[in-house]
Amino acid sequence: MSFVADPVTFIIDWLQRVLGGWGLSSGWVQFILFALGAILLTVGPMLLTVGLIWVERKLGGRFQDRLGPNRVGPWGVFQTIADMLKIFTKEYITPIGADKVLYNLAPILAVGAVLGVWAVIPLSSTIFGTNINVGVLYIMAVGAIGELGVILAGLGSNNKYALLGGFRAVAQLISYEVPMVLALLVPVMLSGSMGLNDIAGAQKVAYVFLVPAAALVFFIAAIAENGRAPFDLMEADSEIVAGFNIEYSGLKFGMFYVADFLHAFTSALVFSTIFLGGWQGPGAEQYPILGFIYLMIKTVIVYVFLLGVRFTLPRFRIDQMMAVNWKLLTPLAMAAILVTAIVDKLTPGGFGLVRIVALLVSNVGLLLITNWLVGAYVRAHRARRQVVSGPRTVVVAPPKPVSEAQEVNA
Amino acid sequence: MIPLSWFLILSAILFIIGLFAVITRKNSIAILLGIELMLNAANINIITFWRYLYAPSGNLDGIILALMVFVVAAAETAVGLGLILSVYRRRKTVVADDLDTLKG
Amino acid sequence: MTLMQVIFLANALVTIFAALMMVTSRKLIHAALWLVLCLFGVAAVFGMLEASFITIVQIIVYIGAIAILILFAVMLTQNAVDDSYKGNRRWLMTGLVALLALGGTLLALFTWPKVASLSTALTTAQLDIGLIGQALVDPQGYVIPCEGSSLLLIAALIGAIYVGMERKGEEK
Amino acid sequence: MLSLNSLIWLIPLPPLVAFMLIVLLTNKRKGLSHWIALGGAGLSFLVSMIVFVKAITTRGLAESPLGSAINWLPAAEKWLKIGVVVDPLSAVVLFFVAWTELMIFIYSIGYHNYGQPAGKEDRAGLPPHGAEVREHGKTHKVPSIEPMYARFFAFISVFAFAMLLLVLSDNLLTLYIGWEIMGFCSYFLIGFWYGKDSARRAAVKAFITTRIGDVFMLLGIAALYTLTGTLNFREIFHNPETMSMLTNTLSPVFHLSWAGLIGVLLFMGTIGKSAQFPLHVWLPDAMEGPTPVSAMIHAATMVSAGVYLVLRTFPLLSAGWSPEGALTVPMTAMAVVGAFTALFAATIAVAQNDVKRVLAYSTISQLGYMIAALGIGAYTAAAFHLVTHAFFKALLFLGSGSIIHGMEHGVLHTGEHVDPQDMRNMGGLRTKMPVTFWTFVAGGLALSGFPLITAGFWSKDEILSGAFNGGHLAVFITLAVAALLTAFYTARQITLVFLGQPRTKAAEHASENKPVMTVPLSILAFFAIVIGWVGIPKAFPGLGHFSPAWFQTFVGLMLPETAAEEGHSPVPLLTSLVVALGGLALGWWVYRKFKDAHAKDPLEIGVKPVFKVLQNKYFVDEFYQKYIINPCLWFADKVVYQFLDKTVIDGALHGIAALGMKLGNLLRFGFDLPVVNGAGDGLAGGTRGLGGLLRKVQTGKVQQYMTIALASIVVIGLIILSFVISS
Amino acid sequence: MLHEWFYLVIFLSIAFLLPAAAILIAGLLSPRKTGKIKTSTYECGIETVGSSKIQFKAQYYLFGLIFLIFDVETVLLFPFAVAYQKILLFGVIEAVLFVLILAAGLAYAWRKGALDWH
Repeated sequence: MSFVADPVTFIIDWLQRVLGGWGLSSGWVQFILFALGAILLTVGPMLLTVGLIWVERKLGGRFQDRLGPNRVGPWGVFQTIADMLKIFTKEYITPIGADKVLYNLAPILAVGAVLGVWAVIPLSSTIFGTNINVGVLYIMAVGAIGELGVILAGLGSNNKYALLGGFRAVAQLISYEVPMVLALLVPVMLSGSMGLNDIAGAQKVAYVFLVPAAALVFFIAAIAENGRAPFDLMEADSEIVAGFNIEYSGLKFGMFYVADFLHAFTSALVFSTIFLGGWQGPGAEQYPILGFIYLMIKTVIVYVFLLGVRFTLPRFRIDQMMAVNWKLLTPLAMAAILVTAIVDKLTPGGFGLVRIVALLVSNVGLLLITNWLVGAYVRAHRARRQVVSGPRTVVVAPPKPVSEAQEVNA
Repeated sequence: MIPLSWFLILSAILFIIGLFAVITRKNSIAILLGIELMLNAANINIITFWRYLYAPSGNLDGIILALMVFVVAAAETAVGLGLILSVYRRRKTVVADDLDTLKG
Repeated sequence: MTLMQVIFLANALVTIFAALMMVTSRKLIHAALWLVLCLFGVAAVFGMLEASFITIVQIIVYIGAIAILILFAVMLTQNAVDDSYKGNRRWLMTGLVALLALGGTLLALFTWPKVASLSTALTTAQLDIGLIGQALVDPQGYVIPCEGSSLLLIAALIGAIYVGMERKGEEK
Repeated sequence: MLSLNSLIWLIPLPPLVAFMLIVLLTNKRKGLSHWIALGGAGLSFLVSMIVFVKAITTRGLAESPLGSAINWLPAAEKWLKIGVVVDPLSAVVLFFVAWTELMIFIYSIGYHNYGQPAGKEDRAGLPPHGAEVREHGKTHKVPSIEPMYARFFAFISVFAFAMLLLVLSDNLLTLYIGWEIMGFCSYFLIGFWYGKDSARRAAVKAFITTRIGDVFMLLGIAALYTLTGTLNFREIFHNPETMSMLTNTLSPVFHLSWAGLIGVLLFMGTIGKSAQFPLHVWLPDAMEGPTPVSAMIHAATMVSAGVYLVLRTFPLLSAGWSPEGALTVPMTAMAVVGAFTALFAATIAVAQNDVKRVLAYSTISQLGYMIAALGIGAYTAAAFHLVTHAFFKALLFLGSGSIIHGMEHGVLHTGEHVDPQDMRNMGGLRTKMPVTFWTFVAGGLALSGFPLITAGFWSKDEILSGAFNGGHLAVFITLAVAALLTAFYTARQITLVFLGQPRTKAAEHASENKPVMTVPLSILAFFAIVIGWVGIPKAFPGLGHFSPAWFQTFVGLMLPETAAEEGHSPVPLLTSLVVALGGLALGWWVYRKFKDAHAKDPLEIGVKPVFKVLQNKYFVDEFYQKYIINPCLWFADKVVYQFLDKTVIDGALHGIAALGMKLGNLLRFGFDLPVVNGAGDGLAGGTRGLGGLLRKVQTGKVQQYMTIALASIVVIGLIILSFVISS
Repeated sequence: MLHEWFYLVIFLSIAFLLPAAAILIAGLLSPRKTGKIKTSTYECGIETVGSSKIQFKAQYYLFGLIFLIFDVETVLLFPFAVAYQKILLFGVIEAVLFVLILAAGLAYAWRKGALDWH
């Protein structure tokens, strides 16, 4: 295997030979290699985040018809570096009565959890952190640790609003984890294994085209998990003063910020691995490095789409958000599982056209039905409320078509 | 390799600590914590026995039992906390000793 | 002392320390968090026993769901008086009884013949999660516990909701 | 099917049916009741006449008597049979019983003033006092009807049934049953007017004295049954080996043979029933009852039943006796008792003033005659006398009833308070009551034995000749003297009642009774005369060889082995003539000048102390009262009641009760309270204590339960462990 | 099998150490002037009102509860999903039944109004 096709494995073999030469025991060699790999996969994303922040602010501006950062360096490229330096030198203000251990542990957990995901993502057919056979569940577990971090932040910073914000955030996170996980079930069913590498490898045809319903649910849940865009209630200024990270300052606050941005990119990465076939692409097997490039392209596309959603849709109210999750996404996810389970079993195996079409049709059908149901529910809901106001002789202007988002919370 | 006894010792210790917590703690949620700990100790035992005695023969009883323990633990915590909260809502107390209306 | 044994001992120490702290910590939140740490320790033990599925489930279910639920409960009943275990009078006596029990179990343990048996390597085939999946749904296998657990879950759900929900009557 | 034998059953039953009907249904309607009674008596009379005629015409009636028997009581493996039999003896007795009872039934209709108005103050239980009748302006008292009219007829019907049953029964048991029913009826009829205290006492007296006799009789019957296993006359008397067994085996009592002993016992029954010497006291007092009853009891049935018993069981009594040989013990007893009673009763009769009491004593003496005749073996003579006596005695009694009835009429008429039964208040009634006079004279002459024409002469003569010929001179003399006295008091009675002038106004107003009373009297008078001619003995000089002596031959069949030998001496004939005519003349002569109702009796003037004794019936009643009744009462009161009942039995009971109480208390306080209650309470207390103890464990604190559970698990674990380690 | 978990342990420890190190360095670099006002709890600049312990509504518990039940459900479903290709239609129906039962649970919660955030 030449360096070009698969540089990473080439380097690993080379290193092994070098360290072996130094007379270290194989255990230690293994340890060093693992450590090196781990460092690469943790520092890489941290640095990547810097670029991401810039991209996000630039694109955000563009979406909202404004320039975005362009002062520091060409097109404002060094803007984030400047921010980073600033943040590094900011003073740590820890509120009195705050629980030292929890207060400080929270940001670490938040970032650690997001970084943890990178361990299992197969960057290319050969390059991956580790292909444990419970990969998908590992992602869920790491997600749980992230929630824990949020709770610690809320509890630690002896602040009523922080506490309330923290718990609200956790409530949102755990609610949206349910549809996400249910959606993940479908690709696992199709690919027959939980290891992300196997899932990516099994996607001769990207699962988005096979089970679009599950993909949609996962995508929406992922956005909610990040606490971004329509679901960014956590640090929404209008609600509870920046949520749980009120009392944080300096780099601790920065860490939350990094976690936030990195989480967005990571979920895009996971989405593309699981639903877009990850490193799948023409010639990916022969040249693993190609797989990595394909993965990056897909992830960027999904990331951009994420940002699109973030900068266009207005913020959900908390009860609407909960309602969307429990009354729309979870039932939809369950329905998706049931439909795919039954349909896939009825159609012949392999990636035959029949199976693909059947699955596609069933999922699209499911989506249409849900859309119709939601419409009916909203009409019924509004009709009932309409009656409540009852007949009043006062001349009433014709009722404006009220969209679901603007409903004022009773 | 780690002999079987070490695991059992660890689970015994954890179990006893859990038991101690259940008996001495006044707050009923603390009691629940103790119960959780005891359940975990039991789980360790189950998996240990599965791993050392039954895994080579491909028998999956241990795993399934462990899963069941998880399900039961989850259900128990859910209902337990529900009860504690409703008691708290009505009696404004979660101290186990206050709830002694069944006194003989 | 192989590496594994060292790791096991370290992990065991951490877990036991966490458990003790959980029991003795005054504030309930700390107790809950110590429990979380303890659960991580237990997950590590499962990892050492090569029950990968159980490890990950432990983390997801216990830490991911139950711990959070407990934290919620703690927060919901925060106004209740914080209890200090020192205050109640029986801890010394129960402590002794507990130790006695521990001694008894350990004694029983050592009388058991297979106590010192060592583990044998497992083939990857045996570790495949699919086997569990098949077993769970296979009528000869464990379909009854599986369906039973679903019934248990729904029962718990309905029960907890019924008990937990504030009824109109008694918002005080 | 109604063969003659089964017809016999019909004789006794109609009166019983009549009794049932009267008692149950028609006791409210007097007329209907007496017709039913009459019907019953009439029917049995008719059937008995038919049977009598048949019996007379059949040859060899003794060997094969008419009759039938049915199984009655299952006795061991064979049945005890009862049945009816008509042989020469019972035929003859049946004849006179049927006739007399019918006459009495007819007579009593008149006697109880049927058709008269009911008295105002008449109450059941007391004789009627007469009724006020308003006829064309003036009220005068008229005899009122008997309030318990139907009851009277019911009882006499039962009485008739009993007598017929006794006569016809072929075994001792039914005979005894009839005997007892008659005793029962006598009690009722004597005590008919139970309102009167004297009637009640007389009834009790009659019943008890006859009872004493009956007890011994029952002993005899029982002995007979145990020995022979049967009570049927034919099976015993015509069975040679049972007869020889009875005569030869000695009974434990006085070395009497069994036959002798049973004979004596049965004879005692007769003494009681036929009022012989020791037990005669009840008969005179039986006059308390209405006259037809007295007639019934003392003439036709009751007393003759006793004699009939002896006649029926004569072979047993005379077992081992032959005309020449010595008399058997029972026969000597009979002879002695009979003769003595005859004389004894005759003497008392002479001193009596009550018209019925004289007849009572005369009955006792005549019965004495019959018993004495049987005692000396004059079987046919006794039977013949029984028949003739029944007729003229019934006649005399009904006559006296008619006299009393007439006198009552007079008393009611004059309102004079005088005893209608006392002969001294009467006199000169022959013009007032001619029919009663003539029939009464016929009866009197028959009783005293007026020669040739009256039946009494022939039967008494037979007895006297039997006594004389049999060589029993003592018996012959006493009977002769008795005959003299009989004639005397009969004449006395006739002269006092009928001859002379009426001594009281009531006597003047006495009037003749209605034909319903006088017709039976005349019929009986006819029989009193005619019946004698049937039994004229062949040995009688003159008429003897003409008469067929039918009676002797007919009744003689009963005792084939003792052919009646003919006595040839004229002495008994002469004595009877002398005695009869002398007595009559003497009686008439003494009492023809008796004018004053309150004057002393000529005899009294003559032999005052003797008269006084006779009047008071030799003070026998007083003697009994003092020496038998009072001791018994004393014994009953003091010994049985005071001592036995009070002290012994009550004492024992009280002792037992006291003991029980003590024991109860002892148990209660000794065992029940301390032990049983104690245990119960202890248990309850214990459980409550335990409960209290356990309650402490239930603290309600969950953690405490957990600690206890843990502690127990540890303990158990250690124990098990110790076992595991040790093994 | 073990070396995979080994790798993960190392990876996670590094993942947690990196931000810790960063914070530590920032801590060293940043000035430290604590003032009473500065360290008081931040109430949008105004004085804090009431105790920091506030009464929570029951929804938190309910949502936590439902999440717990569905979390356990999903965990149990994963082995089925993994073995999905290998099992027959019968197994699938059982899994479907499993999901339907819990869907019923969700319907109950929905009907009882436990899912609304009020």
